[in-house]
Amino acid sequence: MLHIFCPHCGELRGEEEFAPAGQAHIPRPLDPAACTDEEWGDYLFFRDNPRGLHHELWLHAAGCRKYFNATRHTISYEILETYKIGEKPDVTAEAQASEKKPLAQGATA
Amino acid sequence: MSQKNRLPRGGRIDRTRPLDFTFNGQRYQGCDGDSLASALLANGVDIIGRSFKYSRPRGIVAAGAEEPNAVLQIGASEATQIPNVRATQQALYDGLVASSTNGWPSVDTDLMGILGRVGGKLMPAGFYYKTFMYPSSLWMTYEKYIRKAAGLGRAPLENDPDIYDHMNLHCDVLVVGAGPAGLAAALAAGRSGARVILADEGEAFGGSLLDTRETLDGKRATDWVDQVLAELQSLPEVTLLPRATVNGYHDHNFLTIHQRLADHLGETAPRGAFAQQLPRQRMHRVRAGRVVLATGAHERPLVYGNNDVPGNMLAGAVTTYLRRYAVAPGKKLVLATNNDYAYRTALDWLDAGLQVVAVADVRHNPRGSWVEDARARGVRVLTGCSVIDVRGSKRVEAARVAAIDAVAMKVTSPGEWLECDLVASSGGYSPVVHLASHLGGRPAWREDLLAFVPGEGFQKRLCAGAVNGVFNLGDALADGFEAGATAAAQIGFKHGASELPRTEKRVEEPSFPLFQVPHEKPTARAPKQFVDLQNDVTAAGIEQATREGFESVEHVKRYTALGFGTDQGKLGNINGLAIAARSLGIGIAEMGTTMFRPNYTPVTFGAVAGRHCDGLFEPARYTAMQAWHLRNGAEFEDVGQWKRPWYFPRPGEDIHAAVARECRAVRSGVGILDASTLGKIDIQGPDAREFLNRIYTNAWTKLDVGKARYGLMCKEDGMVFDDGVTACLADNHFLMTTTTGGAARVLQWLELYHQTEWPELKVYFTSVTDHWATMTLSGPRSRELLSQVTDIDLDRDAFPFMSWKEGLVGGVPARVFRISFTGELSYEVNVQADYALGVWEQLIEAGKPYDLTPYGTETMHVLRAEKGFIIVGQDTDASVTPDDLNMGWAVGRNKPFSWIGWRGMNRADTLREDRKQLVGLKPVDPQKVLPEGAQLVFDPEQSIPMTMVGHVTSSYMSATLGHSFAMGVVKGGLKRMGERVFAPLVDGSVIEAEIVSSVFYDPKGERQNV
Amino acid sequence: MQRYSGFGLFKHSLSHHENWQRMWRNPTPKPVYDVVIVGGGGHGLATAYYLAKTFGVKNVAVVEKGWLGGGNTARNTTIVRSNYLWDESAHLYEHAMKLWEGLSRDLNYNVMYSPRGVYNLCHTLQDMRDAERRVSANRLNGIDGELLDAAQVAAEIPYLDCSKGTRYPVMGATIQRRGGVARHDAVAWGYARAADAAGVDLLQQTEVTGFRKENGAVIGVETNRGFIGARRVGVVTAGNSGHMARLAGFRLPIESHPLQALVSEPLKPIIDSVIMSNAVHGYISQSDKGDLVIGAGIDGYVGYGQRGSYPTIEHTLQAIVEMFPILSRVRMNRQWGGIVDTTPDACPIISRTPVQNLFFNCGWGTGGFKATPGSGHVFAASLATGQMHALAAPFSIDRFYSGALIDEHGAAAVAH
Amino acid sequence: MSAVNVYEQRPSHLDGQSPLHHAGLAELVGKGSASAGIRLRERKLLGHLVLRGDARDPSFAGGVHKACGVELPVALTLAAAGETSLQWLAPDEWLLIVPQGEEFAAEQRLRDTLGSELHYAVVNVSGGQTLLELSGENVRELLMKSTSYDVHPSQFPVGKAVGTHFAKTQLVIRHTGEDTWQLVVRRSFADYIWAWLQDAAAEYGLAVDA
Ligand SMILES: Cc1cc2nc3c(=O)[nH]c(=O)nc-3n(C[C@H](O)[C@H](O)[C@H](O)COP(=O)(O)OP(=O)(O)OC[C@H]3O[C@@H](n4cnc5c(N)ncnc54)[C@H](O)[C@@H]3O)c2cc1C
Ligand SMILES: NC(=O)c1ccc[n+]([C@@H]2O[C@H](COP(=O)([O-])OP(=O)(O)OC[C@H]3O[C@@H](n4cnc5c(N)ncnc54)[C@H](O)[C@@H]3O)[C@@H](O)[C@H]2O)c1
Ligand SMILES: Cc1cc2nc3c(=O)[nH]c(=O)nc-3n(C[C@H](O)[C@H](O)[C@H](O)COP(=O)(O)O)c2cc1C
Ligand SMILES: [Zn+2]
Repeated sequence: MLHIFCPHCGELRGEEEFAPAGQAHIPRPLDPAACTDEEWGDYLFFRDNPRGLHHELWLHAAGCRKYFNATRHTISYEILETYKIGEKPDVTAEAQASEKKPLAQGATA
Repeated sequence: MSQKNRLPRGGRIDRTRPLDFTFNGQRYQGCDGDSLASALLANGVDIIGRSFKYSRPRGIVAAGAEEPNAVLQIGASEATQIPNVRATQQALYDGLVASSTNGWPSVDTDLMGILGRVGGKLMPAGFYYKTFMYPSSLWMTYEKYIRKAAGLGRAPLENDPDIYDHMNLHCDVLVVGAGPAGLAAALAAGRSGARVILADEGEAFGGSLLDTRETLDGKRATDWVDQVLAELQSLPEVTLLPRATVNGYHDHNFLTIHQRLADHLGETAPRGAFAQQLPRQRMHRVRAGRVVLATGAHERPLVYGNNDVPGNMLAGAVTTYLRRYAVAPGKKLVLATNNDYAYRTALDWLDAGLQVVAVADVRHNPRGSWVEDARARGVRVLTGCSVIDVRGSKRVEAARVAAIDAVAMKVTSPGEWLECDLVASSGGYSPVVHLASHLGGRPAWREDLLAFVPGEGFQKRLCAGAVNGVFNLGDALADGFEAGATAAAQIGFKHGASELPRTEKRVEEPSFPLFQVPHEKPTARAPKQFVDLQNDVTAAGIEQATREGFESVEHVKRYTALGFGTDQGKLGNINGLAIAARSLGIGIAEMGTTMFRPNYTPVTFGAVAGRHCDGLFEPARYTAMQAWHLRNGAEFEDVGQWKRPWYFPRPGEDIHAAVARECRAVRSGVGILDASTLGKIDIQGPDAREFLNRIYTNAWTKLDVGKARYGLMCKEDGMVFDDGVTACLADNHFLMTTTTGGAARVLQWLELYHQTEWPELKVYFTSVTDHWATMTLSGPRSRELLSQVTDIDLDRDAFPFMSWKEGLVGGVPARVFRISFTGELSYEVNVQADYALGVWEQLIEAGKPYDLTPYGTETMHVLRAEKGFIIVGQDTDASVTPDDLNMGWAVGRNKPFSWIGWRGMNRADTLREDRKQLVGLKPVDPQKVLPEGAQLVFDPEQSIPMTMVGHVTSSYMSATLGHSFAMGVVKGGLKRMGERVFAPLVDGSVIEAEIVSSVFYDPKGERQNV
Repeated sequence: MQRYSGFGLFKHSLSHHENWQRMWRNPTPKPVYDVVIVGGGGHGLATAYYLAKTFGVKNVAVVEKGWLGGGNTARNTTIVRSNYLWDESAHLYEHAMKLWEGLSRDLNYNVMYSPRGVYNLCHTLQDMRDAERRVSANRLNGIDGELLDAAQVAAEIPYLDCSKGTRYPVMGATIQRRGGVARHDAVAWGYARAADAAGVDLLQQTEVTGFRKENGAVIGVETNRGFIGARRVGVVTAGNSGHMARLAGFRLPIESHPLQALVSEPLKPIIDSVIMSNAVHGYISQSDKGDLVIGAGIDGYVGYGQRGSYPTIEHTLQAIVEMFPILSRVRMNRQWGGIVDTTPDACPIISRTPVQNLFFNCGWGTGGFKATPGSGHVFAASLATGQMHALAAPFSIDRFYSGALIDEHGAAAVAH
Repeated sequence: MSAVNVYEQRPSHLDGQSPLHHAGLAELVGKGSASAGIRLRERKLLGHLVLRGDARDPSFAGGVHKACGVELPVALTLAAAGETSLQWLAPDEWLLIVPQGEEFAAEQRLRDTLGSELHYAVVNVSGGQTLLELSGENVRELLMKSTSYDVHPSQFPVGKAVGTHFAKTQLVIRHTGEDTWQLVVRRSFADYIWAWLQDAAAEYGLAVDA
């Protein structure tokens, strides 16, 4: 069971208090009407789904009812940071790649 | 019967407290402090069960969690049956009833055993994949017999009288295992002031110290244990959990501990001080800052011929039975070993006054202290030898000891048969790396120790003692103390100095790798050498698997069932993979282990479920009028978590009669509905209107204060996902209603868009679902009735349709909305929920002259359907757009902002003209009610598979219309008015219906607007 | 291929089972294949088998990064049924069901397909409507299905708590009697053995790390054992499909989630069918070994750890005890997780991709085991001809642009 | 006309029924064991208001302080003055609890003080929730059975208040005194919570206080 730091409440809470809400940083197109079917389909359905660092949206459903972002490793499930909506992640796959950090262990598949 | 194997002295049992129990119908006696296994051994019970596949007699092998054979059914009554209890881990209690799980007619004379001997040859690993294919129709018959033969114990057939609960624990340091390493760790962490939990699955704390012959500070090791426990008990932040198995290590240092509170006491848990049932077991859900794993090591048996005959045991288990339980499971011992540590069993055996026939040590020149001690006491030590075969059918009669070349896998001497009744073996020690590996961390092989130790872990954990490969007692104590101190320090707690007890000085020599003992014959022809006793997996089976191409350790496991049993391979896995590695010509490290998963040992379903069952399975939500509904005989419908009155039957009425009566009452008089469950969201802020514009499909710019409007909500894909009426309370203030089931979803949806997309919009949303209770008065006489109890001017011009007013209803401040879901003149009265029951009762009272009829959701559904009003989720699924519902009127095509849903409903597929569209369906036979869900076709004569063109979404008999009617979606239906569709039913009949407008009643809407 | 039979077992017993042949070879990769299948799960192996056996394409390799059948195939709860709602999926799953019915003989390998019946319990009025809708659609599609009322359910499923006192009383159920279970491992091994016999190279411990492309078309795969050329590539990697798409340079409408299951200790027969409940949220069957095989829903976040969250297990067992109170004293032996590739409409993607000659078969999510033979068959047909098989065509990626989704969500109960 | 609708929703002369009215707590008073480890009391029919606004805006924070007599509490805390308490729920959300019948005045006071320029919201939710007060020596155990939130005093001192998971639902736990805790329970869940609490408390003995 994950232990997640809510950046609004300022403390770690059990996963049961949260609801995952999918990939983060997918802004709604400013002018949907101008999107082609491809662009709109891409916005609606297509996801990064990475093995590794993932920026995702969570809702502190039982706590402050606020959404926030988390950078989580999808194999080790380690959460490297959480940050508020509108903020940018400090930890990214690109940054890690340049540091050449190995994948967290526990990779089984 | 006498306890013939009970030693006269010693052990941690209370001879003054005899306990009666039965096994396979026989009555026996044991002592307080016994495990079920030790009590059986004390009574000389050899055969404990029959093996799974070959039905061979089996006896007790181990003394702990690794026991594969002594897996018994216990329980004196039907309701208290527990299948597959490990006798080694079950404390004896008075009146315990146990039986074997296999063996017919009895374990001693088992007919299946004959079958096993004959048929066993036909049952190599994976045999079932190779046969029973012809004729395919017969597989189900074969399967029935296979199923009968398989399985161990049986489930009770009556409901459990016991309860189970959960406790959420938090600590700085969780120490798993209370052997020397764990006790030292807990001490170090506890003294630092940290919050510490110490859990051990045993009946007592102490681990290996409970039966060791080693001393601490020159005294019995258990004295030190008692002293440590006393100190730990005195520390306020230390929690001791006995009989508590840490069964799973989950992400982010979340662990579960399965504690057996009452299993040692009797059939069912006792009653507590307040006369209520205490929990039988408790699941602790622990979040730990640091975890110290001090789980020790399991001894491995050696794999030799007929090593499953009762009387073959682990060396360490023999010691445990002797020293802890004062039970001698035999008279004449042959010990086979590859290490020094096992010699203590020979010494213990001698101490008990029993005969050690010989020790067969595979090593050529063992010189360790214990070895020398044994020699000094006259023990015959045969070096370079091992036990290669055992004789005896129901009990060991002799063991053949021969010289072997363990590297070349050869027997190098003919050996000799040594008469004995007990063969103890030790093939080394496997650290209990289970918990350390639950999160995927792979254990690492250490050739120096001949053991897998915990691999790198990314969780915040430390390992100490034998699990860490630190086998020596003194070192284990130091390792434990260090780990406990480090764990606490990592959290920020300082510890004092260590003062650990003094241990004996001994010389201990390395062990020599031996897993499967060679035999003169090739493995496939040698006497059966069992690796996994529970699943009858033999060395030959493993070799066969590798020969057939199963080269991955996981393939070997799955093909042979190695480690699949209730012991999860604690006894056999390492031997099995060593055998597989050898037969593939690779190293053990390369072979690797199979995946370790929770549970460490099996956990009761009830304990995992906790109190979240029976009435507490899930919350049931009630409105403020629930007490009245109950008093007035309502039948309830589950809608989301709510219990809603479905209909209010009068004596003798079925649902149809009740609903027909309720419908008539609303259409001709007045009815009252509890509509409190509708979601209600208070929306405040200068941008509230703009927000509504974006989130609803229709336009909100022009809705005046005092007015209300129906709105449709779509997802970005253009599919309808909720609807409801929103009222403008003031310029910057709206009250939105949602469907009952959708309330939470919609609020979350609004928050999602506000928080992540449009934070610049000044608006706040607050749920007021529970604050307002809603009662709907509906029917032509509702105005008259309401006027009796309100000061609001109900005149049609003063209070027109789709508007709302504030005023007193029954003396309570109310907001009354003139909106209608039935098509009749209706008032939705909203009052603060604390006063709702009073208002409701006043309305009922005032309604008597009007024959005011309470109605439920079923009537509401009929009435709204007569009007063609949709119910989201019933008339829609996630593939229906507003246009499909013929509700294009609710789509603001000219709104400036590209609101949610607009782009989605303008995709290639959503623009198709022949989409399924919602229409009315009028059965040609007015008495026939189309089943809701029935599929529709244009041509009922076509052959199967038929081309389906839609389905019925809502369907009723209308008391008002005098005929049945329905709504449904039909391909291109809106352009097919007057055409026929057919519903071919399960019973072969076909209902024919005409496609009509979905508004069956009062199409002009005059009745609601009077 | 050494044929398997009862007589064969007897014959081999005379030589102490020392002469069983390998079920498959351990070949070294050829430089180039007509078709390379990435992923040696049930679907990939079935695809290879039908390619070689039915469609005459014999120069085929299956490239598997671990051991054959070690992905979701090894960890699923083995429910087989074909009672899907929408025509497109119903036809596809029914195609698979027909193949199941003759599969053991076709492969000469007992996959233990056991049509013991699959119940979907209904607990609300909407459940009942959905059930009627599904059964009605199934029957008109030629798929067996029945709708039972509460009394019939109580009579047919012993020990199920059908009393009115439960939180969500049972109102009825659907039953597909041809549905049931099969032995997951046997399916992978049976296909592997038969594919190998038909000439397919099964390359284990071979991980695809990239796709080599020329002019927008794939020409082979990079692996940890070097480059392997291919005229066509079919990717069948379930939970790892999103990752494979990234390697190929595009994205999919897929998220990979943990899905867990658990087994009890082995018991004497007590549950003789498959029982699933959406409202209470759990499902259960009993394997031939005697363990109760239990599962429920997915964890909500992306996860490649092959493990899920403990509260999910708790909720699942709460559901099981709620449905079968007698199981309260039974004990859970092992829990595990898989990585399921979920799509927005809970239907698979069998499709061409933006890369020419590169085909994907994925998105089976929580319910693809039952489709194994059908999926392999239609995918093989598509790979053999380059034209999508008629049953596969509706499952193209294009539907996520046009909007022609095949939404099985609402109708499928717990989708396994 | 004001941009928002402010409405006195409580009748002055009628008795209300709290969410646990049907449970008949009053009849249970004095019936529990004297040695009960858990004591429960419903603090019913109080005025509950949800307050929304921007805490960083001094005119909002100052206004609230002025109107309520309590300063806006920081995250996860509770501030009280007499019978009035103000609790942080979220960065832009607070729960104001005032004595029964004072909620309308409190809202008016807030609105008067905060004025009409500022963007904020005040919502009366008095009918939608109730306060259950738990005391006694086993309260912590009872809470540990119910929530995975850490209720150890070192982590959950007096004056802390958190929204969290509880049994199978969510609520707010407030630590109001050494041995006294409060649960803010939604009306429609009150029956479930009451059933849960009785069950969880059974082991320690439960007494109901008036
Ligand atoms: C717990 C659980 C329960 C389920 N229950 C059911 C059920 O009851 N009924 C049902 O019908 N379905 C069920 N499913 C779903 C079902 O298991 C899957 O849909 C199905 O097994 C998928 O088969 P597959 O062959 O596509 O995938 P897999 O068996 O996962 O095979 C994919 C293979 O691709 C390999 N691979 C991945 N990446 C690479 C690479 N880069 N290079 C080479 N190889 C690679 C993997 O190692 C794996 O072996 C369940 C799933 C789970 C997890
Ligand atoms: N010299 C050798 O070759 C050798 C080999 C093996 C063991 N030993 C002896 O083993 C001891 C090592 O001490 P130790 O403290 O590491 O181990 P230990 O075996 O004394 O204690 C381990 C404890 O952990 C408990 N445990 C295991 N898994 C658990 C779980 N999941 N949940 C709860 N409890 C669990 C066991 O019940 C046991 O009480 C020393 O006494 C040492 O002499 C020596
Ligand atoms: C249908 C089915 C039945 C299973 N039965 C058992 C069982 O009886 N005993 C057991 O230990 N594991 C059983 N397993 C679980 C496997 O041991 C293993 O956990 C699972 O295949 C996932 O692999 P992994 O744990 O190695 O990752 C079963 C798995 C499946 C899919
Ligand atoms: Zn928060």
